[in-house]
Amino acid sequence: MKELEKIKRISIVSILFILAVLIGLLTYKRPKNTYAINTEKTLEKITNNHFFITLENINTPDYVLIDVRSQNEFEKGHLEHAINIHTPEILNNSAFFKELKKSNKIAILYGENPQQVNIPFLFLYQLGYDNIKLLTVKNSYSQNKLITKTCDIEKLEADISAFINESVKNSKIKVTPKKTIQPPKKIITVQKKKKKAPEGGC
Amino acid sequence: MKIKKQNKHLYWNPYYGGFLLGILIIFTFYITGRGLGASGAMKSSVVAIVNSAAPEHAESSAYYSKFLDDTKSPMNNWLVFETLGVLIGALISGGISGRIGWRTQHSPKITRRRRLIFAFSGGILFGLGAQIARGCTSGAALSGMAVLSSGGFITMLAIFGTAYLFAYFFRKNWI
Amino acid sequence: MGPLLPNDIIPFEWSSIIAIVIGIFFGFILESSGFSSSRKLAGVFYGYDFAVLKVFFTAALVSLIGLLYMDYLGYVDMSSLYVHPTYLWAAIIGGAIMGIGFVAGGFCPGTSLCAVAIGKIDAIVYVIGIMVGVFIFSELYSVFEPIYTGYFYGNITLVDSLGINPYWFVFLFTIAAVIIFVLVDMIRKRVKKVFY
Amino acid sequence: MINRKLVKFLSFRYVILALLFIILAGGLVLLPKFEKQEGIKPEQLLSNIISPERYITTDELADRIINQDPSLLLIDLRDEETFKKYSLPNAINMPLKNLFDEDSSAFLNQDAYDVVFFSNDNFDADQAWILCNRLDYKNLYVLKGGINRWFKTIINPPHPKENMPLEAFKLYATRKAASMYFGVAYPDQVKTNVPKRPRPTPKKVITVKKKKKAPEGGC
Repeated sequence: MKELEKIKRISIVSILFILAVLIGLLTYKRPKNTYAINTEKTLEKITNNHFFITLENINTPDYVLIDVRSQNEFEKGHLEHAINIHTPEILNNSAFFKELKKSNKIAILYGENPQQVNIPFLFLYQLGYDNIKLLTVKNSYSQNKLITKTCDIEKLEADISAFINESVKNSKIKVTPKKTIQPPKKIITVQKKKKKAPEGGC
Repeated sequence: MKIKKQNKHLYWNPYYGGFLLGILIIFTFYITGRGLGASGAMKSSVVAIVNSAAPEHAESSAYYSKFLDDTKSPMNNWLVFETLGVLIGALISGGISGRIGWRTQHSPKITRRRRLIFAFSGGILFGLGAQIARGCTSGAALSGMAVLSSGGFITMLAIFGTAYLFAYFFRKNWI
Repeated sequence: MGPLLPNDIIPFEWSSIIAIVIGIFFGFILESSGFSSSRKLAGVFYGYDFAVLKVFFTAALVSLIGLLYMDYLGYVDMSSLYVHPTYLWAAIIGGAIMGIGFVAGGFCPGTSLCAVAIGKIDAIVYVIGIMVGVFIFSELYSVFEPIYTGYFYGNITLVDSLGINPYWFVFLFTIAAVIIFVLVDMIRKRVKKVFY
Repeated sequence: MINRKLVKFLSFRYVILALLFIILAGGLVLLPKFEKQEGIKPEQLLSNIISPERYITTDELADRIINQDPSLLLIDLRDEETFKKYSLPNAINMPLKNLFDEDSSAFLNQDAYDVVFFSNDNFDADQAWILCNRLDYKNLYVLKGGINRWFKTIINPPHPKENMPLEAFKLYATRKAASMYFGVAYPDQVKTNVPKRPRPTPKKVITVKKKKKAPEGGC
């Protein structure tokens, strides 16, 4: 078995292979901030338990208030000893959030209204900081003094169908209840042509 | 001429060959997302032959119709091109080391005819088995193992297992 | 970037040219590592030349390690690669028949093509045999249908079926392979030399 | 003599190669694990969610519904009974809990339609939008203010006072017309409400063939 003696080439090739792997590993820079949970888990978490907190019980010591509005709005008026982190700068001070998480303080985000806070809240949540809560509060100014009123989220304010029926009832002329034209039920053709699955086989 | 004659049987170090084959499989998966293959090409050629010989039979039978679509001929398939490449590659390598020549390689103990008969019957068995397991050694086993497919591992174990079991019966052909 | 063709990084027209290029390398490597001679192939079963085993396991390991590193570094996305489907009994029965065919014929389809390229008549007969085998299968498809389509477990990998960590599996597999190579060399020394 | 030394040297070289190989495979095990990164990069996601151009106003939406815009797809994220009580015409009910269910991904991950998320106000809608944007789904929109604003502006438009500019009156007129389309009747509708003969919308039956292109092949 002469060919077993010929080792020169196999050594060169294996060393090249190991070098390639080492270079790949050394030049590999771990992305600075990474997601901690994937989308299904996030969805499941945010729909099951609630992260809302009301104005009354925010003065316990290990709560840190964070204002997500912009700098000048923060100057105009903010809740006492709140820290201002404008939404676009969240990623820059992720060290601050990491340190918060280590000292397991709860960060309470608040802004002009809950909808505006929802964006940084969900973003931080996916990055793995699950020690955050959302202050359901609406801030407004009157004579440059901040008024914060608690408001609730996702509450249907008016029963629209009742309003429509009532308006139809009390309109004088007998209006044949115009069946709102239902355009044909939209059935959608879905061509998942984004990525051709690689067919294969022997 | 002497040198060419002398290194007719000088093959590569198997680890070197295995290494390059591994690199090639990585390259194939990286570029095309699929592994190598061989028996798929023979299947396409059989389908093409049957389709040209008896089109209506091919349409009706459950198995052929799976591979017939009128847009492109069954031969226009990734594996057929790859098999073409294999032939060319082997020709080049054979040419370099002077192994090209019409001959039948058989162990001195058995006759040429017996070797051809066994080759033919082995081919039939292999063709049958490759269709059932949807892959041959290079398609299912090698490419399957590269992506840790359990089907690939099972096929590889089955092939080498039974081959070792039945090696005793065919030993006169080889040793 | 993951598999380039399915992600349309390389336009799809290139796939057949790439196939030919890959085939050329495949044929070249197989032929030069000696797989065009059936007696060298059969050596793995009779102990006088374990080239098949060495090439096979080294190739599987190198590609596995390489793909796992590339998957870790994000160059390729393992989940979008083609995984051979697992039809349990089809794999076992098909593998058994192929095993016997391998021992009897001495070739597998890939290596038989290499042998055909360098003019081996038994390889040509072998390839015709494969075609006949395929023909038989497709004619008697109704007989093989239950095995062919039964016991389908999807395109699962060992990670799904055995629940193991792929990195550990590769590590143990490498150690096992090295041990096998050492054993195989010992066996080869003891077995009667066969010149082919 | 040389041969034996050569063999010893060769086997030594093989030992090194084998060791290198095992270390290489072992290296895989020692690599630090991290959660498989799903979706687009965080920096990219942040810049997407800050920009407000994902919002669609209620007037714009009403206009598109009235013109029966074929490429519009409304997804109601509220739960079952509020959806039954009232919802926008032709909206598909997909409570936020099962946003990523099997059949619902067919509606999200496609670029044939403009998908508009809406809920009571745009809290749940924003959350759904952020998750879908992370998965890089295309042309998704959120109804600004949700159903509450829809009620306040379209169904029951506030009557502009005298000192308001002309646009306010024009806006009120269009909104009132829109509300009529949506079924609200006004007492001062003197002339009989001539039923607006709807343009016969072409019967469009497109079947949902959600056939994930399975990798065929095999040998």
